[in-house]
Amino acid sequence: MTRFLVKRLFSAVLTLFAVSVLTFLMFFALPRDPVTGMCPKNCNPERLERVRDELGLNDPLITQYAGYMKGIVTGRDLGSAQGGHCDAPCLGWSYVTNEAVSDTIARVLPVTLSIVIPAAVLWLLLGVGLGMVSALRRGTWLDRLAIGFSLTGASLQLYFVGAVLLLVFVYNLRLLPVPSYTSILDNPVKWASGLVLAWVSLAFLFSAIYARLSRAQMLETLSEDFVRTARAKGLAKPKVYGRHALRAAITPVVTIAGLDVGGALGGTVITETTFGIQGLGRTAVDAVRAGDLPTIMATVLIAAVFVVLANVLVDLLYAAIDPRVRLR
Amino acid sequence: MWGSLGEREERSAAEYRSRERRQAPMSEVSVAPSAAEPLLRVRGLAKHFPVRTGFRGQSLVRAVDGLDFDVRPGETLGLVGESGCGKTTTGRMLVRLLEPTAGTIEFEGRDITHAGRRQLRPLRQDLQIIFQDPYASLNPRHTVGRIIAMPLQVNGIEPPGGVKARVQELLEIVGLNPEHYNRYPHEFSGGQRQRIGIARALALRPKLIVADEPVSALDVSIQAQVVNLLRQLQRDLELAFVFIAHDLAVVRHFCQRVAVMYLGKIVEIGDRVDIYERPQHPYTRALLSAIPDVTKLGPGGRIRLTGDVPTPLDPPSGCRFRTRCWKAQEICATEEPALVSRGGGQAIACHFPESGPVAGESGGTAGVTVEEVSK
Amino acid sequence: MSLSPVEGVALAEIESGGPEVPERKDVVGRSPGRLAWIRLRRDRTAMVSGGMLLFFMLLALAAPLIEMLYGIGPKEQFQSLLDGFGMPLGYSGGVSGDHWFGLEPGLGRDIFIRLIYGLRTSLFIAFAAAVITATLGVVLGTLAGYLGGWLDAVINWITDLTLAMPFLVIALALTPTLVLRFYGEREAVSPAFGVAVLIGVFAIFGWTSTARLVRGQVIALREREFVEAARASGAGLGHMVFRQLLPNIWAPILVSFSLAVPQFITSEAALSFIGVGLSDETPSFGRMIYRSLDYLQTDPAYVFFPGITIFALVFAFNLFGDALRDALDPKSSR
Amino acid sequence: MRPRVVAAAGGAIALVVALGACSKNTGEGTTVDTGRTQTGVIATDPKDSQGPAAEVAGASKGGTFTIIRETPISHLDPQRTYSFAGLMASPLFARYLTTWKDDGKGGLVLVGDLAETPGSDVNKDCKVWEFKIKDGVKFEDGSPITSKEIAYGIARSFDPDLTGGPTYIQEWLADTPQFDTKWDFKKNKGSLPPGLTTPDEKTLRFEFSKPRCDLPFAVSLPTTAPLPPAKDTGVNLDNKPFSSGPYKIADNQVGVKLTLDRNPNWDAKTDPVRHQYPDQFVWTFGPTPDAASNRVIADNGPDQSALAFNTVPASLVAKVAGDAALKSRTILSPTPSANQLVINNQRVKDLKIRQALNYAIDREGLIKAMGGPTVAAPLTTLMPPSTIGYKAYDAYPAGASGNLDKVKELLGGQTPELVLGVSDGATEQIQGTQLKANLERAGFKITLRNIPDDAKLDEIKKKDNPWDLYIGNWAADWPSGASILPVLYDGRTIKPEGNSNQSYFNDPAINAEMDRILAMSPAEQGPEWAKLDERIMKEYAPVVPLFVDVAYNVHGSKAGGVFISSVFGYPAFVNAYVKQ
Repeated sequence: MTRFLVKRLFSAVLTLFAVSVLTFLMFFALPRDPVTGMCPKNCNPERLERVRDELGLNDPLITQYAGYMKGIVTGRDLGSAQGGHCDAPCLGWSYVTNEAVSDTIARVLPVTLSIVIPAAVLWLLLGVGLGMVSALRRGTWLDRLAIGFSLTGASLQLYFVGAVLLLVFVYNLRLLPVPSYTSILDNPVKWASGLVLAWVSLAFLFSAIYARLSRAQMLETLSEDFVRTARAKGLAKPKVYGRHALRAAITPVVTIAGLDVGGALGGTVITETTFGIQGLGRTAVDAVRAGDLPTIMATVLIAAVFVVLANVLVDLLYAAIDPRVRLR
Repeated sequence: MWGSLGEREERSAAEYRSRERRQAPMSEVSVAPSAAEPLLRVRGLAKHFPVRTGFRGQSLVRAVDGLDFDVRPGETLGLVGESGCGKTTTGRMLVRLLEPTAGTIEFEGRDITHAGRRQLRPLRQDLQIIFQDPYASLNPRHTVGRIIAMPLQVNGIEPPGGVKARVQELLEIVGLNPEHYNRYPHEFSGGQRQRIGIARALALRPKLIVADEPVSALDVSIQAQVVNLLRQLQRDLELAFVFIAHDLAVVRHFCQRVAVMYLGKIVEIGDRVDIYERPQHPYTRALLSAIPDVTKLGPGGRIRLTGDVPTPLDPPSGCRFRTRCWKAQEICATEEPALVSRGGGQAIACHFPESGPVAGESGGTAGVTVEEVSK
Repeated sequence: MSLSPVEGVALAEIESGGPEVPERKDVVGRSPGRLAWIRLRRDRTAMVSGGMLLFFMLLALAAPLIEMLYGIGPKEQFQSLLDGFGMPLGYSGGVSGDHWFGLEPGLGRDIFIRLIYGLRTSLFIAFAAAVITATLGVVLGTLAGYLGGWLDAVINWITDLTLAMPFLVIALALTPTLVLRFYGEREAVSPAFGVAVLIGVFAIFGWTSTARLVRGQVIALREREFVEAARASGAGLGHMVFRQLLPNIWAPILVSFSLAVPQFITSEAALSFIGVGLSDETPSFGRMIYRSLDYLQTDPAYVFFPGITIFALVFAFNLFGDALRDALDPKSSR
Repeated sequence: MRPRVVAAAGGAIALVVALGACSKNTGEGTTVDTGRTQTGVIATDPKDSQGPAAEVAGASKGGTFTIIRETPISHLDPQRTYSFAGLMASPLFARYLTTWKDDGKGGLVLVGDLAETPGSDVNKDCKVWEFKIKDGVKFEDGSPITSKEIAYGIARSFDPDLTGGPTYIQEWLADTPQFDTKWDFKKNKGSLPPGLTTPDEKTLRFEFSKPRCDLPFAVSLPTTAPLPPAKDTGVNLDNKPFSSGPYKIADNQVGVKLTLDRNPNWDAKTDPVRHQYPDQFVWTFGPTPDAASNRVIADNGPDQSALAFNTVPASLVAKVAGDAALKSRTILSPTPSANQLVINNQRVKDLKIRQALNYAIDREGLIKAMGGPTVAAPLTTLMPPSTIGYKAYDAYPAGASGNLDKVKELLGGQTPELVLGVSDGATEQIQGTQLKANLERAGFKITLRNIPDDAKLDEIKKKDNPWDLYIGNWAADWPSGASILPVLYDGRTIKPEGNSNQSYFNDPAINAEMDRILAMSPAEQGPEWAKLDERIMKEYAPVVPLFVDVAYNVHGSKAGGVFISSVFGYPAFVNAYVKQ
């Protein structure tokens, strides 16, 4: 177990390292100069060059990379153009928003968390619930309804659903306020009402996938010997389904859910764009467009951390749910 | 009867001890009758699987822990024992599906213990395996023809008259309709599938076939057909077999020599008649006594072994059987008994071997019938 | 009871030795694939959705022919049929006998023929990406699963890395970077290039799920006896993979392929939503839908036609994928 | 069973989509009047520069005025402010030496803001300028604003760390584009750049080595906003500038929301243009132009007193313009932002081809493709109509949709092959598609080459860029021909990169004429620029004028006082109020 964790964490760190190096290289392969965006209209080449020098963009790649990594670990001095000293973990200074990237992240990360976590709870409950019900009530109208729902959901796209929901509930019926983010600590009601459309549309699409998955899984489990045995032994239905079948059926769901949530935490660009909420995803996309290296690095790394962590967690959960799995 | 057995046992034990002193080391022990050059010669064969236990640490499962035996051309050697005693592991090592941890395997005098795929290639033709599960051992996506032709194809052999003719010939040999060449395994019954598996093993005209519980997954009524087929093939084609089974009756029907395994060791090896009629190791006796229709034992009747098989992770010291042996003494815990030849090709690993026949009356030829079993 | 009844009875029966299955006239067996096909043929849903897919594919393939018959090309503009704000005149976004699905606002191009060409682009991208990702996934998954050991560890790590890589950043960055590498500054970037880059992006990121699936399947199969039988016969890697393993996992691969295609179709659309993807010159679903969504209120027909088409296409794929799964694996019947 | 589900789902979508409309579009009522004539003067009467500004009819105090915009304001630090959003937000919390009194209908008067007058040309040679600072002007902490703080503000604009702002004053003072090396701000803190002096607390004096007649205009940019040295937080000032205007930064969630509260130390009596009606201004960032317009149209809750800063997108124009009830909630005005099909004169040297391009252009089709008259208005001149002294003309009458006969005649049977570079952004993609089709109809062979959106501007500013045609845009910093023609068509300014002269047009006669006009007094320059404009087009046709952007913004039912700035073409907030 400890051994597994150590091994897994080592591989995770290696992954993050590789991601950071690749992103860095990717950025410098881009035919885009972050500096030109900084002085519009009448900028002259000499001045651009000085700005590049000041930002260290003329240093060798390795020096720049080492500087960035050193900043994360020990903090570093960025020079007066970038807000002076930057404490560890220093994610750098954004060329575009003119603030420490850690401030940017501190602002947009809660937004993405607020979108993804409730949505994930919703889609898991809805998806797994629907899947279970339609598996247990196989062949009934309930089952058909659930299948129809999930197939429709799986065939629709978020921007489409989002646009229609916005039009109907916000612009036409005016039942909901315009989607926006308010901290849950400031005003939980506003927080919820501002994000509910994002949750619902995410949940609709994702739960469709989970309903399909958990239904299939449940059906397979129900036909397995141990469930039949348990039923034959006279265990009550809810007990069998609840304790035995559900547990077995949910294992693959957990895997996929973990990866989905991990991925979504890295940014839900389409959702954020559709509803006009500035989260991690849009910040990342904006940063790429603007050639804002420090912000690109930070958003990419955070997204990668979520994915990698989700992977580890899924493995652990998997072992917790299914004792047959041995952690190596 | 038991009394006389006891006497013989006393004597043999003494003899055994004196021999041990003279005839160390172990590997020098001749455990096979020294007739022709053996086809297969196995010495000190062992397989240890590393497993992780608990939160940390690694330990070894000693699945097979030092086997010595020979198989002569055309001979059938039965390998019997309870589940988990290492029979199957041994079988797989013989055909090199598993890499042995220690020991040597010689085939026709060549050491093949660690031979690579390329070096093994010529040997593959002489050394084949039949699997236990007739359902899992045939590729469901291939036609019977392809399955049987696979070894030919893999080894790039173009038999005279073509692959198809050879496959049909093989189908006929194993008693299947050659016209079924193009069918798929799922269209056959278990017995027929096992015949296909046998045909595949025969495709390369091997000299030795390792048959890993070839009939245990089959219906009782079918088992007989398959075993009889194997016996006939063995006679007709002069095949040698290593026949792995937990079913003593089948082994008795099929094998000329029998090796009894317990926890990764051979405890007794000898000719069929010797093993079945004069078993000397307590474990062999216990096994034989468990056969319901060989209950014409003397006093004591059926020997019931108490306790579970110890874990191969941590086998008992000394004699591995001592924890369940009714005759265990102190020495059994401290000293591991060596496999000692007792003439006539029989060898036992026991400090206190039994002697005398188990069931004299039932000796001779096969005696078990379906009617008897169903009692 | 489990004891063998071998002796005695057996001898009597061995001569008869006949197969337990009644003789059949046809000697050619039904392969599992054929059985699945038969099951698929019997499934009405599969036939309907399969028919739809076939229809879509025919439309896509026949695009130039349709253009000829329809008489309007995908780049032709009909701005005289637009009002001052660039909105199509007439009913429902300019639907008429000449323009079956109406006109695009602004540029005034014919929606029907652009849809047909868009279908062609999107289906091509999706199929190509699905083929490449499936191939990559199968190769890597098989190697990892079959050979195991350090190779497995490395491939697993690459899988994790790929999942952790920033898809959007790379998707955004790749096109301009590659265009500079491959094209002169005054050359028009051919639409095929944009298509190729998109396929490439999908290929880089899309293979992981197939690889994981295949790896799992291969690990399960690796210990099966028929695989060992081949190994005992001295089969090499090629034979093991192509003759023994792959034929047994093509069913799940096929299913995942059939579900990957609609995913790539929608991904193409999603990417153009954030500004990655093809230029306006190449008609594609993604760009059409992305542009049309803004007109949800002012020209619903413009949203409706591409929207319903992509929905129907993806829906048909999903239905067919499900049906295929059922047919290939009767256990998991719906 | 499942096919039925398909049908049902399809039906549901159809229903939702059809919610909008099913009526016939006959194309009536889709014309818009965007005409507007510009008059601009520099105030001669000091009274014009005195506060308070005239009350706005119907205005009332209180409420929160919300401005919704897709992307955040790039810089709030006045010395770094140059974007339109920044220029429109800045007056709320920063005051300058001069500013424009704008009636929103084209009537512009340049007045003193912190200065008592829009400057005095001491020797009447445009080389020495003096500004007297008003009494009673204060920062948000109540400390007085003197010439020292204004001078400090200008000095810090020399800091190479503080990129982004306009550089006119710096370059004029240093008399070189390399102003930041000529005078190093960091090494000379406490002193002032060469030529800038503060003889006393009330006086700010500029001395230039060359005539700089446009200085009164140049100091209307935020570069001249004051800052006490003690309050200079360097790059961090960008997130919380120190206010001298009617509002101060209360809270700034960068990229999300900027909240401005009243500044109690601002005195209306000193300010000729600003008001302090709403309690609060809130800028929110994030929603796309579509979403922002939809929100404001929905007129729900706080959005009732909101303005969508981005213009109504083409996709919603039909809805907004077609809804009579919305008419009172829209503002429509042409802007000074002029768009051209820029011809790279280094590559396309044949005047006939350039003229043929001018004849070939289908302005009506292009404007339709972009969304009609509320998005763009046709332009045939180099300078936009909002320029002081503007005179309309059409050197190459192409009609609404191009004069193909003239093109044929000029081309004489040849088919010029030209490469049109367009950004891969959505708008230019449509323009590129439209222009390609248009020009190919006329007999050209056009290759479209996509350029990454963010890189396009930098690329076409490079002297040796490889394209023949590209779409260019110029919005002047003040509505004088001096900030347009010399910037865009003076060939002597061409440098390897960062060119504003993107047509790379260079003609000695024209250059000399520009020098002549520049030496005139600002008031006399107007008609001369207009004449030069026509001459350049007639004789050289260096570009194809296409259109001016039209500002078409929608606001909530309770938002009032917003008008389109005649200088910049974006909504101005100095008069904004919330209806009670």
